[in-house]
Amino acid sequence: MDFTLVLTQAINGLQLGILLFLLSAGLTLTFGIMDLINLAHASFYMLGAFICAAGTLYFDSFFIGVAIAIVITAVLALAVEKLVIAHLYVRDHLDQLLATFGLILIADTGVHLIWGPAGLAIPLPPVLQGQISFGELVVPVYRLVIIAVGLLMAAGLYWLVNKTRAGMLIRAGASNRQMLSSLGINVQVLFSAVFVIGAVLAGLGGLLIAPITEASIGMGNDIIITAFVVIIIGGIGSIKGAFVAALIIGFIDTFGRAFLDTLFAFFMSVESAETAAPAVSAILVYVLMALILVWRPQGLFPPKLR
Amino acid sequence: MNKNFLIGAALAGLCSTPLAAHAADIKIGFVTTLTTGGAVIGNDMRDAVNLAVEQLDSTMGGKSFEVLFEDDGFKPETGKQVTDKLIKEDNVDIVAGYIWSNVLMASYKSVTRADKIIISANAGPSAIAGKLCNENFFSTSWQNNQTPMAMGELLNARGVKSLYMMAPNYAAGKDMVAGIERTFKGEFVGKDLTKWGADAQLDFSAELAKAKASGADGLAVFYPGKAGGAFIKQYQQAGLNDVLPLYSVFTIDSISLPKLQEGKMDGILGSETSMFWGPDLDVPANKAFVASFKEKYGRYPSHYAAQSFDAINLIASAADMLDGDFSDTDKVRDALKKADFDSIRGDFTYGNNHMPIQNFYARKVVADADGNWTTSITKTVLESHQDVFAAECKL
Amino acid sequence: MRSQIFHKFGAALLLLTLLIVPFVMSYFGKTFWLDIFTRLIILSIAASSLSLLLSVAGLASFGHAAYIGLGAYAVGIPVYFETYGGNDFLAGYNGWWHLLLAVSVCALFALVTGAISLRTRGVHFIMITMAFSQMIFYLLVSLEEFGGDDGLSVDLRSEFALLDTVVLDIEEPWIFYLLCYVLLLLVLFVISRITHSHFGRVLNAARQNEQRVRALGVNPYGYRLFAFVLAGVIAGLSGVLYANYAYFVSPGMVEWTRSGELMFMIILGGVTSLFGPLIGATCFVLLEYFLSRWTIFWHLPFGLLLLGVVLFGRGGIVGLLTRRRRGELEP
Amino acid sequence: MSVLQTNNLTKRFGGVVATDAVSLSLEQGKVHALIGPNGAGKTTFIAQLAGQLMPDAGQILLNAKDITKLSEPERVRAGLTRTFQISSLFSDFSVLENVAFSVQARTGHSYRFWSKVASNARLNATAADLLELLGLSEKSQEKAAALSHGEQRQLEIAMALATEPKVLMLDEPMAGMGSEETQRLIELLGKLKSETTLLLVEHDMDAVFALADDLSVLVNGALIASGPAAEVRTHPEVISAYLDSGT
Repeated sequence: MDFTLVLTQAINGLQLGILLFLLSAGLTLTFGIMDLINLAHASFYMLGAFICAAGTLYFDSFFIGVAIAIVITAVLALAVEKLVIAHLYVRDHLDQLLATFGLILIADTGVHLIWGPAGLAIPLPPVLQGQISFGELVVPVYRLVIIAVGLLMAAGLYWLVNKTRAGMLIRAGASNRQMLSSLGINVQVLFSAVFVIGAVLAGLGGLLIAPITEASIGMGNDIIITAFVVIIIGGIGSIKGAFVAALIIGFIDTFGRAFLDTLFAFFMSVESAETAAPAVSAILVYVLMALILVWRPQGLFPPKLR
Repeated sequence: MNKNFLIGAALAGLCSTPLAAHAADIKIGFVTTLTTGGAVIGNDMRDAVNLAVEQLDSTMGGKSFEVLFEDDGFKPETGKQVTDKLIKEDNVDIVAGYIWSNVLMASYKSVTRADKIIISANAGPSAIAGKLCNENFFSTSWQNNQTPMAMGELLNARGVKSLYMMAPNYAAGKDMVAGIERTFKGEFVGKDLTKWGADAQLDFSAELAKAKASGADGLAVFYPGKAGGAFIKQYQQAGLNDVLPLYSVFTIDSISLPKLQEGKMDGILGSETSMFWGPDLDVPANKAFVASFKEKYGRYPSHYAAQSFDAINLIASAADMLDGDFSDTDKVRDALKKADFDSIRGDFTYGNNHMPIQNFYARKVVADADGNWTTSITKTVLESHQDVFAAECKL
Repeated sequence: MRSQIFHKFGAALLLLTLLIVPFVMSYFGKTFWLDIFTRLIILSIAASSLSLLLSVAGLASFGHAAYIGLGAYAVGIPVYFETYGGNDFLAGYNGWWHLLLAVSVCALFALVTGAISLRTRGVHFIMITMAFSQMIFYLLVSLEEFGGDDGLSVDLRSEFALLDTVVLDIEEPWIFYLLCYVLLLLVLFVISRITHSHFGRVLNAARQNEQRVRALGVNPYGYRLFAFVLAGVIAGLSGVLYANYAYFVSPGMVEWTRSGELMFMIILGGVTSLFGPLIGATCFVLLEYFLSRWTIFWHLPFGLLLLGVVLFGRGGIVGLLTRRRRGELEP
Repeated sequence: MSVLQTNNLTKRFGGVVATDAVSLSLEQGKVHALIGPNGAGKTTFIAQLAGQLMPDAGQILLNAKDITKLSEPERVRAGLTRTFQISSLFSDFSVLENVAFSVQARTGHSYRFWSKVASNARLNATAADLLELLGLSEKSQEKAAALSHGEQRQLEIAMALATEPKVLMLDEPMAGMGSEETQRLIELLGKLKSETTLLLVEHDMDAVFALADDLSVLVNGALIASGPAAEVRTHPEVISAYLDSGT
């Protein structure tokens, strides 16, 4: 097997992992702290992409588009939190699933009404186009940008959660919810803040991938389930777990797609290998989750109890 | 009490309104995708149908007609449900439309079982052209394999010796791959079938990396709808346009080109594709169609639009022959089989399986006189071509 | 007591309506209503089977659509082989054969995945059941011979031979409807008996307080597993009916959103009532029908409704009705 | 004769030793009280006996049979039942159903799918007897959640008794009860000991001294004294470590 190819795929896997992490970080926090299953997280991923695309096309600048998208996503997230989500914290998981699925339908149709069904493409500024070569290895600059931004966000979150007072509260909340109110913390404000941070990270993920795949209706709905798999594998409420699991899933998915058919071709016909491989690589992620749940029901890095 | 009464009244209202509106003599059902990303195609088809209705002044064979649009939601099951509804509730005379092979496969029996005619304005799966062919099925498009077979010939003509192929993992995708394999004489160095459907794969980085590493002379792809745009961007971003020339079928069309132009994807200028039709095809009916479409909607029609436009005109030709009487399906079938109308592709005939026997052309992506990107026909690749599955059809 | 009588009366009225309306509508030439109601009944069977897990046992299985898919393919594959040749062992139009296949495959799948899933709790259970149904989804996608992604047409409906001579002609839509209707009654009856049996009480108790059930000497695992298998088998039955109804099977039947829809039906109807899933499925199907006729953007009002039901309509429709009754009885 | 016996039972949570090599023996037909300050590890100890927690080391014997490896339900079926410090009921069930289910749990498997359990006369009659015994007859049709705190404590015991335990472990049964209710419960438990051996964890010293035949004192996870109640209460270490500060 070609080493350069493996390396290229590793970078692709890393990029997918980073993206999954941006989506999962907010999901795992809202889940861990507020005990909220939020499918509508997918909608912020989509909205981030669409708002960024609209901003980019209007102002003819990707960077302005990004700035606008982050601000508007945050405002929208705050509004949704106040209007809907805040009423769901005390409900059981089923109610949350249904209500946030309703939000997805509303967001998808809303986007269709505003921007039409076609989706929006985001033109990249020349700085971010082009490739960098490391010897044999040629990598599009923009993919490196995604990876860099994602790592930066991961580092930022690490700092926020582990080195600040707010982070202390977040960690406390993730392992023991009652403790927060007994500490006299304004739980409402903390919840809103966590929700908005999570939504903005998801939006950031969406707008980062959009220049590659375009912003399209329901783009988050496909990846949100994978993001849930990530937080289950990583351990609900754990940023570190989400990061590790996102990278694992990113690599498994990418390498599965890239090399599984070659692997299968050793012991079945090329024809069957070509059709079986995509299905099997899609299943791999779920098999991994099932195995981990059986082996460690709390995931790889559950937040420490008490 | 009051509340219940209101709900009852509201339900009754919902029941009756749509029914009261149907007063035309001839009803045509048109199933396409109006929601999800696939709606890009569906809207183009609907626009073309509406243009045809307008040009016919809602009359065919001396009778008034109307077209009832239904949304398949990009799902075979939904497509089947709305087809059933058109047949059983709206009592349409003919059903047309169908972008996706899988939606068509799920739905066509609902129509043929009721002994009505179904006209595909796009999908052309191999099964329905061959083994499962049905006398009540007609197509105004092509059999899935034909366009890629033309592509295979084009690749031979361009001297491509080794080829990498990518297509989505569904019926049409596999048909496309099979089509190229039938005619391409060089070597296949790799092939990827990617995930398709509601959660289709849109990040092709892994596959493009493989394609590049394969050292092929050319890359042949099939990515209809929104996946096409995504694919082209990544192709360009990966800097492949200098290394690995792109040959595409149903990927670059009038729907994706404006967006690609907006996104400054100039790497695709000059890339080639194969098709039974092109906006600049020199046929009077086509010139008129493209001009009126551009005038009404301010953009080039896609082949989806052209096929839908043809579908309505095909039906109109049958209505003219039968004085608008669609009650006898045998007569309707015979009339349709003549294909006696001014098609946007020029004259063509129907084979035994009711698939058109027609020419296929090579098209190149160029900028037109106004600077808008479009495609231009460069050569005829296949002449009066009949699909290979016609031999398997027992009609 | 009075509200219980009201409940029974309402249920009887609903069942009667379901029996009469499609025939009245067909009589007036609206034969499509028979289709709508057939679908509604089949989905009610599936939702009822899920409610045995969700409402009685408190197990939020998010992969219930997998069983509908398996049941449907248990019809699709034998019919395909019979029509186009191939595997002689599986091939056949015999409905009893389809049922046997569906029941055994669903029971086996439920037994294996249930044994694993039931080791987990809460959201982990939700996710692992979803994971297993995703595996079935991708498995069906990879079955290229049976159409892969595109699914498989079912050319002829199953043949149900009663005795030696009489064959139930379910190609006839109204006979098929009556078959589905009778099966729904049967399923509701069975679920009702089970809910109120010794077995059902264990499930119910374990939902309320698992710790105490164990402290009283009962390990709920086996009971839950049995319920899981039973619910899977009933959902498989609905899958057999669905394939016959649609003349079509596809992996799309197993998508996670379909499992979500089943849950929605139960919650919309009300989790505390035996007839909740039936009411929920009825509303769901009719809403989908009327809203989608009204606008292609029907997901917007539908989504708002979902939000509304969850935020304001606790206890679903049954909850709304009985609450109002109670209000009238106790001024 | 010893009914329930532990040998060097040990449980650690990280660095903290919650149960420190406890060896305890319960005599047939006696009330054995286990006392100790808050956080001494009483509930952890009970949880290990009941099988909710698995000990890191040591042995549990019930009627000389090793039950250390048995699961919680298996231990109950072997005759070792517990009650909970915070009432653990089925809140949607009626009071009668709570007890009837507990009877059902004892009377073999419940893979019976058809007959209506609510109209099973045998279960209901046994349950009604137990409610009578605990003075809850009048409340039998109420939802368990609607009972007062004291009534819930009584229901808690009725449910445990329904399993017909050989050894009954009561985790602070009197907690939060009024003095009248406490008095009645003391009487009841006194009557029970002819059939059932009791392990009583309790803070109410009056109740302990009224009932206990034997007494063990747990401090920081370790047993500092164990023996006949009269002897242990005069044990100097116990007085200094616990009884002094406790009362």
